[in-house]
Amino acid sequence: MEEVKDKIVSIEKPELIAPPEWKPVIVGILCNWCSYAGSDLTGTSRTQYPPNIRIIRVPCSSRVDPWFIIKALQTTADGVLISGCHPGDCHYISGNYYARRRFLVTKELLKMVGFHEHRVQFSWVSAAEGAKFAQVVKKVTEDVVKLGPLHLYKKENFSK
Amino acid sequence: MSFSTFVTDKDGLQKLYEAIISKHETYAPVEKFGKYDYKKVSSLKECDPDSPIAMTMSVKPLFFPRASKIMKYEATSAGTSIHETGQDQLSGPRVILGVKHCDARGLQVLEAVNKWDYIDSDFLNRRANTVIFSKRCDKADTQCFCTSLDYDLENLDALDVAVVSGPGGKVYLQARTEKGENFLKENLGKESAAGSQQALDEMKKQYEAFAASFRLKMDYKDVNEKMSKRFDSTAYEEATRNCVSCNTCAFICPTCHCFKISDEKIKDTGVRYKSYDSCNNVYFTLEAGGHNPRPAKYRRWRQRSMHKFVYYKERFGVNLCVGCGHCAISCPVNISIFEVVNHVAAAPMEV
Amino acid sequence: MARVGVFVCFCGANIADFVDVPTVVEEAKKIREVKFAVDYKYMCSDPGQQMIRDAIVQYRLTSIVVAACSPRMHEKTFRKALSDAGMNPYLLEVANIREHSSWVHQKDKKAATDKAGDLVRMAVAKSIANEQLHEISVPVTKRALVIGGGIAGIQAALDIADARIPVTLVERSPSIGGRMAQLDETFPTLDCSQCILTPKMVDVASHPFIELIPYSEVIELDGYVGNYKAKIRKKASYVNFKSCTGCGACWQKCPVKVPNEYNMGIDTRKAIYTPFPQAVPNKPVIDAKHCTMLLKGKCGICAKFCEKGAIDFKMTDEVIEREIGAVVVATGYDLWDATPYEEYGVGRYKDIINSLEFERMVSANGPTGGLPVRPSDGKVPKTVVFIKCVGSRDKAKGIEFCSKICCMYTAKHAILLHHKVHDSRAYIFYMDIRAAGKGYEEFVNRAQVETGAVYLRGRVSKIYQKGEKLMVRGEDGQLGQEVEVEADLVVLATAIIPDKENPALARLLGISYDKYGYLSEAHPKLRPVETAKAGIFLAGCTQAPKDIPETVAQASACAAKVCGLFAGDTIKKDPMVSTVNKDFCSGCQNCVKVCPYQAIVTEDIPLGHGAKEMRTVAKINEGVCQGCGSCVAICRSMAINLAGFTDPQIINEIVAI
Amino acid sequence: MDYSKQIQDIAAKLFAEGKIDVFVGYRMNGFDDNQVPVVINDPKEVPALVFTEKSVFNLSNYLKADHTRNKRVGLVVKGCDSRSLNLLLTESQVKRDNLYIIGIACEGVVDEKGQKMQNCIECIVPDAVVYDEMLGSPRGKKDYIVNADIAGLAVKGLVERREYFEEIFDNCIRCNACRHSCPLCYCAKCCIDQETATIYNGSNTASSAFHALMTWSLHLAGRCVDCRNCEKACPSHLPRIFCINRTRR
Repeated sequence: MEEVKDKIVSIEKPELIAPPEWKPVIVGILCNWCSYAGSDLTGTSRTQYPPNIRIIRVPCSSRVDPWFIIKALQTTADGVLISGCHPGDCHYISGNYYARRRFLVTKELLKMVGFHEHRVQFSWVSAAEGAKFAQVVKKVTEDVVKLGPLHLYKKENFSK
Repeated sequence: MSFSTFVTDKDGLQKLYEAIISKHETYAPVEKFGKYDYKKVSSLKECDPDSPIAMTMSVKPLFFPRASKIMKYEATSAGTSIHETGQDQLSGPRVILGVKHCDARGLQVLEAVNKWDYIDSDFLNRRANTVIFSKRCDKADTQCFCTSLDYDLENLDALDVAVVSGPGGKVYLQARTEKGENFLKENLGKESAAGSQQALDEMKKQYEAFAASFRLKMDYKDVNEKMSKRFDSTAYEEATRNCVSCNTCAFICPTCHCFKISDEKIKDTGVRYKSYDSCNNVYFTLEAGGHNPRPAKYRRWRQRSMHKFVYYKERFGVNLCVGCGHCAISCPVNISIFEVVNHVAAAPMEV
Repeated sequence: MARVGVFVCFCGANIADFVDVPTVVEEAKKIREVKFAVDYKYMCSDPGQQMIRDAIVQYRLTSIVVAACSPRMHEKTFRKALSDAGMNPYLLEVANIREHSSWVHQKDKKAATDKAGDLVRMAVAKSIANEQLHEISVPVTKRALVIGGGIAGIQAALDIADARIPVTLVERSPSIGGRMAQLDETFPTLDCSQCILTPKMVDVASHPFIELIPYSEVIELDGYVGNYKAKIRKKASYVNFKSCTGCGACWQKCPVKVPNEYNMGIDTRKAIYTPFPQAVPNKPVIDAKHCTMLLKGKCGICAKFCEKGAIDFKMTDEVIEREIGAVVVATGYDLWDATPYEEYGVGRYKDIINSLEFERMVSANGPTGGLPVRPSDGKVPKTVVFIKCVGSRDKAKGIEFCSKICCMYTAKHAILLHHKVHDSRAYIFYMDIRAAGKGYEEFVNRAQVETGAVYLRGRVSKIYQKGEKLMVRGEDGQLGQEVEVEADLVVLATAIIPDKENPALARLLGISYDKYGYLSEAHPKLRPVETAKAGIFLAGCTQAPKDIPETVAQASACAAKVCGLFAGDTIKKDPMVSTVNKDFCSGCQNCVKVCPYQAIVTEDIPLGHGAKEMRTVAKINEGVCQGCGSCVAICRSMAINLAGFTDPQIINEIVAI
Repeated sequence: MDYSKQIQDIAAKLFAEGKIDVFVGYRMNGFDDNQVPVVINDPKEVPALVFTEKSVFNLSNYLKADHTRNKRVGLVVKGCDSRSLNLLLTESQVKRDNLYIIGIACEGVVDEKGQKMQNCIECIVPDAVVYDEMLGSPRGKKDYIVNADIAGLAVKGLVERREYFEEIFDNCIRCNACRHSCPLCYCAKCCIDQETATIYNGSNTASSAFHALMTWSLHLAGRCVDCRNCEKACPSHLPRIFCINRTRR
């Protein structure tokens, strides 16, 4: 048995350089009624975007518990994108307002403990904004590529 | 069998420590956020082997880590394969400086349970390959009561080398085990001389002065006997009413050894961990059916006190509590197990 | 252990051209829980669905993953296939490898294939945590409650009742009829308001499926769609309606005079009164605030003259309960109090009146017998100034919105004035003329041409008294100069605002309202009749300013919605709703605060098994819950979970990537 | 600031009148000049009660325990304690009718070394807000001062901050003392102890510490009252674990 030495190796430290074969993993959590429909529209209109995002469907952006974000960063993700309906357009009346407040807090906290703000991004994409969704994904992917891989605790333990 | 005693001075001790650190894998108390924890060191400057007992964490995690990987596995449709967790980084030959006597005793006490039905070879290996340098305290801390317990602190053989300060800046090094004797002989430089009868006398004097400095003293036999007869005493409830069940006492205790097993899995790969648990946690005894035999705080305290002072003694012949006082120091509301057991022992018998 | 079946679709060339489907299948087969994986050209086709059904039986699968198009497209199709095979349909997960992979990564087949593999792996991980869910069916009480007996409430009640559904119509005042009953003639056809309204009022009273409860208020509404329980307080009328014949002897003899609300306080009524001659029901009530018998214990004249002995001074308020399935809210509007317009001298000068007062004066059954008069001296005015947008479209003074109907009724007033006082002239100060509607523009033109009404585009800056006359100083925007009109009477087209009790009513019903007090519809375009709370609908000016045709249309729409809701014996509901684990609930009630549907209430449960002491925990009404998950994320104790999107499901997805 | 006598009198009176079942206050710890909380249900113990500037621990923490639930409790609250008590009241954890609150117009408490606590220097509302009886003269609201530690962190770069918190997570032993001593952590079963969370974070690794402390801070965001019970309880003396609590005050 070895003692657990989970040391955070942070990419926010400039000396770490991404290995050439590295591809970022971005977790996208989208609300069912606007952003997920928007991402479907992106597909239907064949707008191309980088293939690094993995999309998770939730009914409303207010369903997103901040610890999903923490969990994702801690386990599999290099970046997280949360997207919901535009403020005022929530299918569930006011869900995205709660979500917006919650994300502000989460983002501030993550920034405080030393994560780059581009690691976790939020956007509002409506069901009609297929092209916007592609742009958002492109931007998030580019931002995360610039930041490089996020080695947080788990990855070295679990790599095969 | 008697072992050698050497005499040197503070400079000599410093040089010895430096020599050890340069030659051997060495662990010593390192200060972080005002608290000393045992970490691997590469120079004497990083650490302080004379760290005050109240500010020093137990050495136990070097033998029984707070979290250790038991195994790593991969589960696919082809079956589950178990992987080695790699080299045990704590099992190699190493030296630990600045261990307190009580702390070392804790390791010795824990040997019993680790040798019991399941033999924890990791723990025993780590013990066998470690040379412990222990400095005898010059003065007791407010919460110390190591001299009141069932072991001979003066001639404790749980450690390998005892470091005792003498008058006039003298420092005595006394081997307490064969391992210590050999180690000292190998590593001691010319600045040390073999100790004489005078050295032993002075060490005795130091011990007497030390033993006289205790605030807390109790009659161990009496307490042990009375506690075993006062299981149903209401005194537990009275003494622990202000406990906040924060679990700190168990996590910093040098002899607590309860643990939990947990799996963490990503994709197909999982790791199984063994990590500390605490009997003060409400969920410690929660059974799968929903029944909890120890839902109330005083019951958990009773379990803790009885385990430390009665059960372990009954089973293995040694008292589990070593009287280090760490729990009382770290406790946010300063509950001392000393006070609790004495309160219970002093309580009238239940009819 | 879970046994998952994975079915990967080619979608013809749609997926297969850009994703290497066999590789995805091979990857899926490596997952421990996957016991069966296969690809097919069109999974949604009959043979494709048959493959799923067969595999469920053959491999004893416990959950199914279909990797195909978006779940928004075919989730229902595959769920059906599952239930056809005897499996719970909610054990299905769809991996969206078409919209999210093959169509958007057409240039990089390897990346698209990798991504499709990951999406399948995520879906498998999620499906392992899927639970069997069962459609919630909620029984329906087939009775509708209509709140408000104006034209909206009347229309809705009649339409619902005509479908042979019982209706309870609750009206606050002693008679139904509402604002429309106060109007003289209606634009743009100038047909008599009373003439078209009273037959409907009589219909309501005589309809076998309508229970009319006048002079009463809804004080409590519990429950959820299909299963509401309403408490209605019948205010004490002190008149036994059963024995009263409506002869009128009582109010003729009553000595107490009270300003008459129906005539906007221009004349008086008695303390025992029927609001207006055509009132339905045509039974008097005693106004307890003014009756000397009730106040001082002396008088009782009405009782003496009532041949039927219907007067009962000991009557008290009565609370009745009705079990209902749906609610139509039609509480109507009120006129905004123009007092903030100090420069107009509102309140100082008697000869400034509002449109409803004018409406009452020109009304044939009005206090002046149909002739407009000056309140100060009773003379018939020759020059009347109408000022539009008093309060409306004026952010600083009153209200930002347009009251919508003022342009039209002011034109109507100009015509009516001309009809009643032939030598009069109307001056109308306006900001814009908004006459969008069938025959509306023509109507405004008619007012201008036929009556010679002078339309002045501009705001009035000041009104002051000069002798008997009121001097109205304003701006003629078209000439670009100041004008002053010497007026006998000034009529203000004040903004219309929702009933002042709307916010209280909204809180009572658990629906939302805007800053003005208008009740909010569920969607401004696509669900203008529904509220966010299922089973509660809006009709008329309670939602926004409307004219009569629009109000009637919305009321009929409400009726259609209610009939639709009551078409079956039960209402089927998606089972993806929140549930509370009471053991973990700490009772902080944050969920109660965030729930947009008021679906969460609290209940007291024993502290422990058999304990006498109680603690409070949250309780979710699954009939009301719409499954947004706000409560799940706010719950610090993680005591709430949303079926179909539980924490384990989502975390499984995250760590499976 | 010494209200020992007054508090003893009030407690004795409350017991005598039968208004309370339990009294929560402070007593000397018996070996040096520091104090520990004491839970009294016997009027005989009343003379042991003290209150001075050494009365540090936030007593509202005891209201979440079983032995005070549904009982009539008398307790002493300072400004910060009062704030947490208010939260417990608004979040329906305690019933106001069950409490007899002795409010203190707090002049600030000192740590073991006798130095004024940092949170007392920065305290905006040092007086108790909700109380049945007030001791001392209220001093009213003070001006907001930006917390020195947070201000210090804010000027640091991202990398420095990251390294700083890495050290905190690495030194955390996951005893959860911070959580248990926090008066606002009253959940029936904490979310980080639940199966859903423990599947991935049951071990005492730094990774778990990251998860636990981050979740904790998110759950206390906007609620933390700056009593620093957590800091006092931490056996590793992790400084400023409360810091991450203070996001969006």
